[in-house]
Amino acid sequence: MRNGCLAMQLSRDDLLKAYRLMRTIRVFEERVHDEFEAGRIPGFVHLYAGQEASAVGVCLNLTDADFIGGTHRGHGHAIAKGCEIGPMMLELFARKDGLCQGKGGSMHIADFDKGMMGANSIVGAAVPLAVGAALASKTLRRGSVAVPFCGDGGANQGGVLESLNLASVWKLPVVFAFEDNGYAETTASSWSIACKDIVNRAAAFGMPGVQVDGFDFFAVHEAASQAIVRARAGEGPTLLDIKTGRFYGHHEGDSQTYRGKDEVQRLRGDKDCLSIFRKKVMDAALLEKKQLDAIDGEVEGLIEDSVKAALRSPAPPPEALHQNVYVSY
Amino acid sequence: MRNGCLAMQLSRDDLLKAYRLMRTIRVFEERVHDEFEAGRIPGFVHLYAGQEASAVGVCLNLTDADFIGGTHRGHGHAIAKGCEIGPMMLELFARKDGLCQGKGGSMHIADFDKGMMGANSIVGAAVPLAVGAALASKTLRRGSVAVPFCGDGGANQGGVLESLNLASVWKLPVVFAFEDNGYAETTASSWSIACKDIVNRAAAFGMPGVQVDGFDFFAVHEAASQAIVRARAGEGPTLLDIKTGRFYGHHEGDSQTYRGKDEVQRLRGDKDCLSIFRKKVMDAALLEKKQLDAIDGEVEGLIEDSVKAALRSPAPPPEALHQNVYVSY
Amino acid sequence: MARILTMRKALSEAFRQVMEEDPTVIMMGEDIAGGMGAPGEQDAWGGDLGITKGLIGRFGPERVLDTPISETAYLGAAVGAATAGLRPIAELMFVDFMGVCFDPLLNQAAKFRYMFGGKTKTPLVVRTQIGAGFRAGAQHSQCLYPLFAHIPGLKCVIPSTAYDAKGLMIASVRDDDPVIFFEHKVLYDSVSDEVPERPYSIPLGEANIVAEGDDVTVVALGRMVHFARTAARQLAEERISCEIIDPRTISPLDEDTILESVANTGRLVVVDEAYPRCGFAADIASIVAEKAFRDLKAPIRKVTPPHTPVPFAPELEDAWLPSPEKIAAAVRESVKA
Amino acid sequence: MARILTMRKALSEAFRQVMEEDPTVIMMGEDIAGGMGAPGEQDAWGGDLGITKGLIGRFGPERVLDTPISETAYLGAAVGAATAGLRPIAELMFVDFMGVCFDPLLNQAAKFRYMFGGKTKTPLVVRTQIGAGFRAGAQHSQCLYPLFAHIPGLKCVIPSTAYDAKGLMIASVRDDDPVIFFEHKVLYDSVSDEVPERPYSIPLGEANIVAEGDDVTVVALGRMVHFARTAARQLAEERISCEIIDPRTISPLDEDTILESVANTGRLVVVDEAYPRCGFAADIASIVAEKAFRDLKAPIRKVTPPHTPVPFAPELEDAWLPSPEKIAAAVRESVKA
Ligand SMILES: Cc1ncc(C[n+]2csc(CCOP(=O)(O)OP(=O)(O)O)c2C)c(N)n1
Ligand SMILES: Cc1ncc(C[n+]2csc(CCOP(=O)(O)OP(=O)(O)O)c2C)c(N)n1
Ligand SMILES: [Mg+2]
Ligand SMILES: [Mg+2]
Repeated sequence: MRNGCLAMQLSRDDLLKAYRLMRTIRVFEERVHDEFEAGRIPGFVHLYAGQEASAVGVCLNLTDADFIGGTHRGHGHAIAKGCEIGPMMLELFARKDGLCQGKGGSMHIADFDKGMMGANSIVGAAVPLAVGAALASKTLRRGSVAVPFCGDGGANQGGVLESLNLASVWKLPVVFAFEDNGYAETTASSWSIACKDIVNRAAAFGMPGVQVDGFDFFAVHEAASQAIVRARAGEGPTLLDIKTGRFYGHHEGDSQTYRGKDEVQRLRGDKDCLSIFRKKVMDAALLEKKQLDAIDGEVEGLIEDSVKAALRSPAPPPEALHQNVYVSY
Repeated sequence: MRNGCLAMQLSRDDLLKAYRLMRTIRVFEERVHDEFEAGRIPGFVHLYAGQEASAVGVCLNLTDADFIGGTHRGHGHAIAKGCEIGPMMLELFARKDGLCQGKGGSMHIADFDKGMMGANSIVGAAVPLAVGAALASKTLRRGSVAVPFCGDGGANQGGVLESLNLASVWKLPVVFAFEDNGYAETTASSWSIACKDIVNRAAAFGMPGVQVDGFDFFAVHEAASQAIVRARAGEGPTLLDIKTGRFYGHHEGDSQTYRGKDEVQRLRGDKDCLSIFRKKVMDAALLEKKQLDAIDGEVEGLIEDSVKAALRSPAPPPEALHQNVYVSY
Repeated sequence: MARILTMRKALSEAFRQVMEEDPTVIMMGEDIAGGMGAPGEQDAWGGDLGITKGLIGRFGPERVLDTPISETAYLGAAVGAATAGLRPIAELMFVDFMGVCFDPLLNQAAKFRYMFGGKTKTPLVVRTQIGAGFRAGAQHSQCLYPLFAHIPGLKCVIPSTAYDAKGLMIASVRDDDPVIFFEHKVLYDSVSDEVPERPYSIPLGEANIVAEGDDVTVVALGRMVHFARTAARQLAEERISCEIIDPRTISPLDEDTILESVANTGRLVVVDEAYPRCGFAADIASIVAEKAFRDLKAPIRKVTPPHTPVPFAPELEDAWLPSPEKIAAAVRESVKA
Repeated sequence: MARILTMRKALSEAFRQVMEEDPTVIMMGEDIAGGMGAPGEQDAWGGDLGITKGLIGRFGPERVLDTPISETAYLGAAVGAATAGLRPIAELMFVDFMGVCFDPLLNQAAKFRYMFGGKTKTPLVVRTQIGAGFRAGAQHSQCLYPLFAHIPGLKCVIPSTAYDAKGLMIASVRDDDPVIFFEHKVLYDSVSDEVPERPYSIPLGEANIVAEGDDVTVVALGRMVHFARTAARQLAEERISCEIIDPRTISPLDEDTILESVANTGRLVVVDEAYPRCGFAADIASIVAEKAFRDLKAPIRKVTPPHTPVPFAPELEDAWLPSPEKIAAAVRESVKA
């Protein structure tokens, strides 16, 4: 498993940006947890808290011209890729001005202008979609890359496995970011993945595979950076096996009895990517505590405002029911 | 690549049986080729000639209680698994007394009493079906195994890749027999399989993989035998990567311009599994030429008779149109 | 004394009873027990809505099999196992996921018996959740049963009551054909009625006359049966009497009961939650327009969602669904016409 | 002078022209060129029936992409590419293979525009072979377009002539929605008619009145249009005049043309090669039974195959299919009723 060598080519601005994004995801998710419990968010909700270093470590290497494909656990991917918090929160609250006009919801947040191809509630479905975005990039010589995110459970889905092969055969600029958070719903990845680790599948599809500590932003960032450079250079796809863990249940409402005693507590204690990040950058004197604390405060305010706005905003109008099913008619 | 160590535990009867089956497939296919050209066989036909050592090498290890799943190129699998030639030929000719009453045809020959779960014209579809037969065997403690056959093209199908994982997770008595004949239609397997060989996929799904020379009956038989013993012992699935080649086009009517100059001629010359078998058993003085020749003669007669019967036989009656779509009603 | 169960409980009881009566019945699906390989509790979920909870404890992991997320592989395996001596009940968590695994049903299970000249049977039940109402969005709220009913060789069952759910499930498991069993997610806990304790079966292909009436025949399925009853109560006050027919199975379909009712009422309203085009409402309407045309006194009315995906926002999802009000309006139009 | 082309040639010409006019149009599919990685000829097949032959030579391997047998991956990639600036034409060799790859169409392409609040368009064409007649058996002879027409968000095109095939293909490629384009395998070479050389497009959602007539409206698609014309010629001798309508696209559907015709004739026969239950014939029948009921003078007749898989034996396959004789019989019954 690859550990992150600290800092590398990252500027202080980058570090601040990374921390802000990770903190934004964390606070967003914790607030969504509360709002869901309070009955103010409808539908199915899957929280990304705990996995922030994965989405941010990958996406900090990308621009708006690059694409990512998300999963049902998609808030983190969306935020890391630059989707705006306000419209995202409005979307979760099913409001007219939500990022998808209230017609998508938590599992279907998309923003193509930011290269976010959508959270997706069909496990594995975003993987071939992102392969297609990479194909478009190659055909149109855009120099951009595509990163499909996929869980450990999704790693057993046929369309995902096919996509690994296809991206290799077509030599596309894709980085497959598998997030192994230990579970697919209640099912342990050690049980459902018949080989030892997802990384062991890379060779079967003719590409390099790299396993990384997904709690360490620097580890993820470095591995992703190398894979993305390789992809941009036209050298084909890479598989990342990012070992991570979720702080909440599979979805909101999950009693999580399948998890080990203290498992979540230990995760939150020892494996909090935010604490790990803070410690690393402060120990290395790259950032100061007060800079980090200031971000924490700003993020709290941002999320608070977004919820307030959501509570005030109108539902979609009745005519939205019939709009946008086809381009015309 | 594993080569066959001659003979092993095979009795002379076994050797005669193996030769008879391989020769039967060969003559069957050559005759079907002619009958198709003459316009007497309707539909799509894919010939197995050239690959006989694969089906027979595997199936000689099986009994009627074991299952196989076939492909669109399924005549060889069916014959090797013990389906009767007469009803098979009737089926190809679309006759009432065909193995499937004339309602299946070349791509859908099945005989569940013989453990032949059907040729299948959906690439890869038989693989999960056979996994299910293995599950039934395990659940009912029958001690039987299941062998899905699948081409190199089928090895890129999602359902096939999923099945490898599932069989491992459930630790089922399955032997995955991949027949890499170099092409999926016109597409070279060296292009479509992004890793070097199909055998390199075994590790990705937590099972042993063995590559064998598919022109050598003994190589196939030995590898299959070991895998089947392992499966029967409850030790889980194995992947076989059988390197072989077809003597005819993808389907009848294929101009085969994508193949190398003399490629087929060289195959027929150097890689004819029947010649190789004859040479081996005669060199080792296990069988005599006249025994082999006698079989050749008998097989010719058998095939000739089956065609004559087919030409005389009636088509299915009109009422068959409505029969057997549901068990009742 | 009446034994009132929810549809959830009725189904759980059916599963227990069919597994007790026949050792070849097995179950499979994602997290139908839960906790495989995990450090904590086994049988942690019993399916994502808890419907199969307790079965693994009773019947063991050889008969209650959790699966990886590999629907093609395990549904295909269920089909294969059905031809090899088992009677699998396979769960597809949401019908919306058929997109990743239709082939084992479309081209395999559905066609085996016919294509192989009667050589095999495929006693398989695939059970799956359908329906809108949970604000689950476009990919978790569909009905899609018309896609299965279109395929010859598949039987399609859609229960509307706890009593029917149990009896139809038992019949489906005992049936020698592949049956797709559609469970409306809203009904699991919202519906309860009298359910006998003993195992009983309801024949596939027999409609239920939910309410007798003379003015209009209303055909509805699943959750829509309840909406139709609400509408009928309202209409009764307006002296319009509805005969409500729940076909319960749409393939095979009990045409006779529908045609006889229309012969009496002369009017037909079909209510359905599936998309309208090439859907169930169209199917019933076309059968009546062909076979009972002379009985009809008014245009056939269909009450379905608009031809759009299911929207997420509660206000839109509610507007998308048929409602008792829309049904009542259609009935009134039919009576006036 | 009339330029007569087969449907095969008309489609090939359409592909060349759309790829010339728009550099973002790409093609993908299994062996659509052929010979990838093989020692012999490249572009060895040009698709399994040769329809796409020559394109890779003209447009290069970056715009004409052969694929491994991985329909989910490459159709999913086509959908993704469509949201990212390309206009892919993806071939699914036979519609029967939808079972392994329905999700990218069912839950992705069809729903994006709606579910994302209009945020993206998905200009994609999936072309696929349909139909019986080749003795190809149960898994290679289906129509299945009702399954796609049932899904809101997908457009469905089924041409019956060479002229229509070219114009509808060009329109489909230029369209900003996902279009499924169904090509009847029997028609490629059996149909030829006048086709202008210039690129032209036929709007999706406009029916074609194939023949005008007063006694009965006959609605038919694809190969069935030709059967209907044969029947109509026979019926003309019996002084029964048929108006034959070919909707050409079933989603969107030109209801008005059908309803106007029925308003004139008062009689409807729908002919379809797809399975009957929840099928296209049912769909049209139900629309007319709802919206033109008062115009109808006789029961609606449907002429479809029986609800069974497609049998292999030629005698059975021919009996399975609708035929001019069956159509004529249905029309006679309609006129007599
Ligand atoms: C095709 C499909 N199968 C099953 C599901 C139900 N489901 C939703 S999330 C999930 C688990 C996914 O696990 P994983 O890929 O590890 O992602 P994680 O939830 O851990 O982020 C399942 C089974 C689905 N949505 N789509
Ligand atoms: C799902 C599916 N995709 C595509 C096809 C069309 N097709 C039939 S055979 C074939 C090639 C199969 O190649 P391989 O698996 O190597 O088997 P071989 O023909 O070499 O025996 C293709 C693409 C099909 N029948 N089913
Ligand atoms: Mg996971
Ligand atoms: Mg091959």
